[in-house]
Amino acid sequence: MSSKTEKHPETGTADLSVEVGSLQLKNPVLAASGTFGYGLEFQQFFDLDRLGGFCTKGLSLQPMKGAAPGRIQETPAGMLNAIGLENVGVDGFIRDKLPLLGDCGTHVIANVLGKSIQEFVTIAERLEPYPEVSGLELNISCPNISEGGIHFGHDPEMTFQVVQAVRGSTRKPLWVKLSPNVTDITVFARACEEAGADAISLVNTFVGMSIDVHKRRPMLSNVTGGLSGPAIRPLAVRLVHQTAQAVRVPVVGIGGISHSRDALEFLIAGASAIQIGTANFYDPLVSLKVIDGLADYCRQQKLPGIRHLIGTLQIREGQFFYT
Amino acid sequence: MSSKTEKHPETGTADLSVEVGSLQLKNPVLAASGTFGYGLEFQQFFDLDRLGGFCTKGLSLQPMKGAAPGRIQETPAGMLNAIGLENVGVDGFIRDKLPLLGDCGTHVIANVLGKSIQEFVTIAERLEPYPEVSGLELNISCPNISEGGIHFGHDPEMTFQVVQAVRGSTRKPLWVKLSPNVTDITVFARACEEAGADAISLVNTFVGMSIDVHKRRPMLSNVTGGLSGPAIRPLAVRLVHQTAQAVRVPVVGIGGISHSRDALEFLIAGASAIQIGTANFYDPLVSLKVIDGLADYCRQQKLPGIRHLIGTLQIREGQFFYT
Amino acid sequence: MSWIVQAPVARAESFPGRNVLLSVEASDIAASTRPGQFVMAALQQHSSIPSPLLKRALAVYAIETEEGAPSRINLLLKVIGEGTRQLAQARPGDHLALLGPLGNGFQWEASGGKSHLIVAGGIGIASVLLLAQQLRNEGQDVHLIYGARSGRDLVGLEDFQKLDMDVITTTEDGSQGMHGLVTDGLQQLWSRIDPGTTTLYVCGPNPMMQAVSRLAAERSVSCQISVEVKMACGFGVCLGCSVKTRDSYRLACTHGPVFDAGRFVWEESQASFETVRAP
Amino acid sequence: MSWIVQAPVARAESFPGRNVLLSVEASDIAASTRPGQFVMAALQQHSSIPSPLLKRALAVYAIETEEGAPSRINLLLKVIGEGTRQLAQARPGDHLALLGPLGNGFQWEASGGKSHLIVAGGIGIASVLLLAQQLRNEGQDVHLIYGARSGRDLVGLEDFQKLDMDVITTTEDGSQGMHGLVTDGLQQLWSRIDPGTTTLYVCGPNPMMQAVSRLAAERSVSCQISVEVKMACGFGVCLGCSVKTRDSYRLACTHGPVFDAGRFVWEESQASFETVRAP
Ligand SMILES: Cc1cc2nc3c(=O)[nH]c(=O)nc-3n(C[C@H](O)[C@H](O)[C@H](O)COP(=O)(O)OP(=O)(O)OC[C@H]3O[C@@H](n4cnc5c(N)ncnc54)[C@H](O)[C@@H]3O)c2cc1C
Ligand SMILES: Cc1cc2nc3c(=O)[nH]c(=O)nc-3n(C[C@H](O)[C@H](O)[C@H](O)COP(=O)(O)OP(=O)(O)OC[C@H]3O[C@@H](n4cnc5c(N)ncnc54)[C@H](O)[C@@H]3O)c2cc1C
Ligand SMILES: Cc1cc2nc3c(=O)[nH]c(=O)nc-3n(C[C@H](O)[C@H](O)[C@H](O)COP(=O)(O)O)c2cc1C
Ligand SMILES: Cc1cc2nc3c(=O)[nH]c(=O)nc-3n(C[C@H](O)[C@H](O)[C@H](O)COP(=O)(O)O)c2cc1C
Ligand code: FES
Ligand code: FES
Repeated sequence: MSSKTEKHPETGTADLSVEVGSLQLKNPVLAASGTFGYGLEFQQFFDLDRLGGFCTKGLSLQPMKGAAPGRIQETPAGMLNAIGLENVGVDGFIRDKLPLLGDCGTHVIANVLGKSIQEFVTIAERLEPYPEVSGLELNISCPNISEGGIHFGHDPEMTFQVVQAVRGSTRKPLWVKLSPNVTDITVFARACEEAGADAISLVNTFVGMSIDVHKRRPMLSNVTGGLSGPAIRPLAVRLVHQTAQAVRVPVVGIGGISHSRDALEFLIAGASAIQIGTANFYDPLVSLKVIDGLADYCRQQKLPGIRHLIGTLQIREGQFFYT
Repeated sequence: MSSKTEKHPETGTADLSVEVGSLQLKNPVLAASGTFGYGLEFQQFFDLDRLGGFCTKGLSLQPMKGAAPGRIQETPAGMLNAIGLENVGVDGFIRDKLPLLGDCGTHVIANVLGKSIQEFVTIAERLEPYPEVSGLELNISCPNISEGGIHFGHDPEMTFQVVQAVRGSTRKPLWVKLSPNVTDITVFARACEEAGADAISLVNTFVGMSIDVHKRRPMLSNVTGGLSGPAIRPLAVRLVHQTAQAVRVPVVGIGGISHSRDALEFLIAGASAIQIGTANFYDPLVSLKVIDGLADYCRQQKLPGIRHLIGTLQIREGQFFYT
Repeated sequence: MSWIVQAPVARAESFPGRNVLLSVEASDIAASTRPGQFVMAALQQHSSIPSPLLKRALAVYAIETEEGAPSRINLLLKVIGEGTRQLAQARPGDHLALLGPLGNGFQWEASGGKSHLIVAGGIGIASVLLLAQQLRNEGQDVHLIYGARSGRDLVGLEDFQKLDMDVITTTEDGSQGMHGLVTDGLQQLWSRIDPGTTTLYVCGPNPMMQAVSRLAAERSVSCQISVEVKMACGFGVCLGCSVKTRDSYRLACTHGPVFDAGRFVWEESQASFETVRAP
Repeated sequence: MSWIVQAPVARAESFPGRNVLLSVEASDIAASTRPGQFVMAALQQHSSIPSPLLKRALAVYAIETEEGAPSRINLLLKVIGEGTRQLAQARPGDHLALLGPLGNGFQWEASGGKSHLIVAGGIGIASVLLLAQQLRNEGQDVHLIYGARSGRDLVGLEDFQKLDMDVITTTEDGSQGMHGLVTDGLQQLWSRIDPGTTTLYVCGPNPMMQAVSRLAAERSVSCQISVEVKMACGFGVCLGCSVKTRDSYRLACTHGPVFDAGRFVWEESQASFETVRAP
């Protein structure tokens, strides 16, 4: 964390700080994995110390070249992606990216992905010595690779095992990012909690598909891809709310956030912090706008701090619920 | 079926007829349940005989007054609804609506909903004597009521039992409409097939939620609601494709269709027919436009008939698949 | 019978308080609209999926004639959120996608000897001009009490003044007319009215409509309210716009938007419309 | 270094063949764009969520100066689908949300004695004017072969003719210039070129670029292609725009959009861009 926290008087009057487990964030706004590169790409646009934090592109043990071309497709208020987890690998990240980030003044959360429990553990161990990495986010929910990823995320027992194993090999805050493509998300969230996770990040993308009707071929080389963007926000808000009711560990809300109002929905639903993904593509300054919007809201609503908003959704008695 | 089939020369040159099991449709475009009233409301806009068919609002054994006000909320490229299945009841439908429909020249599919297996059976029996009702669509997937509905749709064994029971009490074509809010849709589709369903309709709405950030209250009185509209199309196309691979009975594709291009995606993915829902609200003429667009496509692509398009998605070898 | 039309925008005027008046060519709708009815409207866009997705309900504010025949409808709107912001962008030459006329309008007796009290708050004024015009055409006794935050927000006032009727204005900041709320304006007439022969017609923010309804109930004055509810379709198929009356749930689009205030259950109807108007 | 700007539209001109030229005030971008670079662009909308959601990549076609300083960039676009249809609606006074300049442009040696052959198909012309201007400024030998379906589609032709350079046009319907494809036009020069001192710069539909690349490879002529790929971000973070080169996958937005044709693997890159241009 940097000493630059007090630099921005326009948000300075509202206390936006939150805690995600033991991690103190200057504000609840992080950039989501896979939409913010390794942070460096955004330094041309703003000072990273404005953010509560950011999650790196998913790091695997070996560098991955990713899926064949035909990786993205726009959809109504959203997009499908099947990047296939192209990344520089954990060692490449440590060697080539981390030094460049320097003291960037915000939390760097390493999003990690293994093909086996052992790989997850090894990646965590490699990152352990670097204090610049504030925490880990286990991606057990990527729909776009055949091994690892969603295989863990769709089996509560596997979920438990991988989280427990990594928990045993890192002292850093451990977040687990869940797949929304399941019948009951709370089963997985509880498995993570029991295995010692410090927070649950959700959601990752929803599995979808788009077809070129002239060629009668899938738009994506991977056939299916993950849907993200504003389109999924109502689904994500519901899953975050449901999960926040089911576990005691904090929830980090993700899915279709592009405005402070969207972020507020997640916080009120029970998220302790939020991540912005797809919106970074079409508006690289979106995070700053959301942060400013949260500060405005605090002032308007005379909230002593944004943390007082978390989980304050009022539900009247007799209202139906998760039927 | 009416004799008016040949009335529209502009689509007449392309053969749009399809079969859903034993049911012959003049074109693959139906209106989806809950978005087309009992058909009567649309007669002021066009002749119902233009359609391949339509599904009635879900019919319960007793009339239902529905959920408390606060039933809909717009979302990016979609909407949430929690109508709570307000409907006139099966007897009210037979008494007050069916006579008014008269010989409307298209297939009327009765969407039905019971709170128990016995209720489903009773409703089917009440409709059995009426030849004006071409088929039944069992709604075992409504996310907005606490009994029945999704309780059946989230348990493969219950799904099997309810379909088998209704199968034993009707000779009409029997479609089953599935919930998309499950980890593996194919388990449910196969249960329906084994129980004797003639077709699988999917998808119903995805469970979502929206929050009023000023009042910190749910936008919907029911707290959660079902997400529909263009936003969900990529998710629906994927589920239809996956299901069409898994069962031999026809699949009726639903979800976010508002253009002939969207309908084509579903047909290519493996749907034998499609239904249009939410788009009826913002463009009551959408079905006619989709039908015309399908005819244009057939001519442009020199297809002898739209049925030749069904399930023609080409997937290259080595492409990933439902990982 | 409702019409689906692509209506060319003939005129677009901006007024203070983020109010916009659109005049659109829609002769079929113009010829068949009764006071209190509305249309579902969206700006015709160039993308295949409209954004926002759903049309917005707008009262038919006025009807213009050409060579004696109804030809254009006027819509008066206040920019609140996505839908109205979109509509407010309309320029001459653009098209509105319209569906209408919709709903049941106000009800009144053509016979004389009655007194008609129209109470409008803010953009609620859009729903009551046709009513005032019709009543005045019939030579009836009409009063308008029109309240807004400030004088500059009293859009459309001249259209009523033209009708040679009694007009009381109230503003919250006292910049024009009475200083206070419409209920304060109403009090001024209240002692003089005959409950047996007077009808109230109310359109505006819910707290205001609720307050007026309560006053009317106290003296058993007949009172009609025109409510604003979120609507997806506007013609009775989505069942999304229900409100609670003493009889049962009712659809605001087909049974309403005008309801008998005495039979309206405010508490249970709130959720439908409390977020329609910005706070 | 790329700039994020809300750029006012100064001029919008329509041309036959659904082509539109937009001149927008963006001095930072104008001052720093090299030939072959592009911007990500969207029409500034009034809804909180843009529709379509993603910006579209557009080449910087030309740069206008004011009092000697670069002040405006010109974008030349052809309406294909949602994004370009939206952009084509831009009117003076509207704003474009721009991010740029982006990508690596064309590469050439400033030394003389070289021959530069620019080959453009259709709207591919938008990517090569700055290059031609720069080369002519340097006094180099430049030829353009420009093909389109029909003479009226040869948008921007005068801008090249102005540069006092050799221009060959081809049209598929024979309505202007040679009857045939750009490859036919190329054949005409082909026997006269010196493979050792000539460079080809190609932008257009993929089959055309592939055909030209093949010809170049046969005679070992150096050849650069500017490819069109679906892009979500344009600045290297989504990893969505990858194409295949002999080295590995490469991002079209940061490593490209200009690639060495000899190292480009067409077969595997297809899926990225085959649906960008309408069939
Ligand atoms: C019969 C009828 C007639 C009508 N006639 C007229 C008329 O003549 N003129 C007129 O101007 N209006 C009229 N209305 C109202 C009009 O239809 C619109 O509903 C209204 O103006 C708001 O729509 P909007 O799209 O502008 O706002 P919306 O986009 O629907 O937003 C409504 C409000 O909610 C806020 N909001 C959005 N998301 C959230 C969130 N998560 N938490 C908290 N707040 C949120 C928005 O910022 C905004 O303030 C009428 C309505 C009805 C039913
Ligand atoms: C570096 C670079 C520079 C560029 N420069 C320029 C330039 O200077 N000028 C220019 O005009 N363009 C340029 N382009 C191309 C431009 O960015 C757009 O991608 C292109 O014009 C199409 O975008 P669109 O939004 O109009 O179409 P899109 O909406 O993206 O649609 C593309 C096509 O797909 C079709 N389609 C949609 N859904 C389906 C489906 N399910 N099945 C089959 N077909 C479907 C659409 O109808 C359309 O024909 C450039 C691209 C790149 C990468
Ligand atoms: C192009 C792209 C790449 C992504 N890559 C990753 C990744 O490597 N690891 C991960 O956990 N999530 C990844 N995600 C998921 C996002 O972090 C986020 O969970 C999801 O997009 C939903 O948020 P949004 O709607 O704001 O985009 C990716 C998303 C996109 C769009
Ligand atoms: C307001 C509304 C009411 C609905 N009511 C029913 C219903 O009664 N029975 C049912 O099976 N599906 C119902 N549905 C689901 C639709 O039939 C359809 O499956 C879903 O909306 C997805 O399609 P769409 O995206 O085209 O709307 C309803 C949908 C909406 C939006
Ligand atoms: S708005 Fe759809 S039923 Fe009233
Ligand atoms: S467009 Fe996002 S990485 Fe190239």
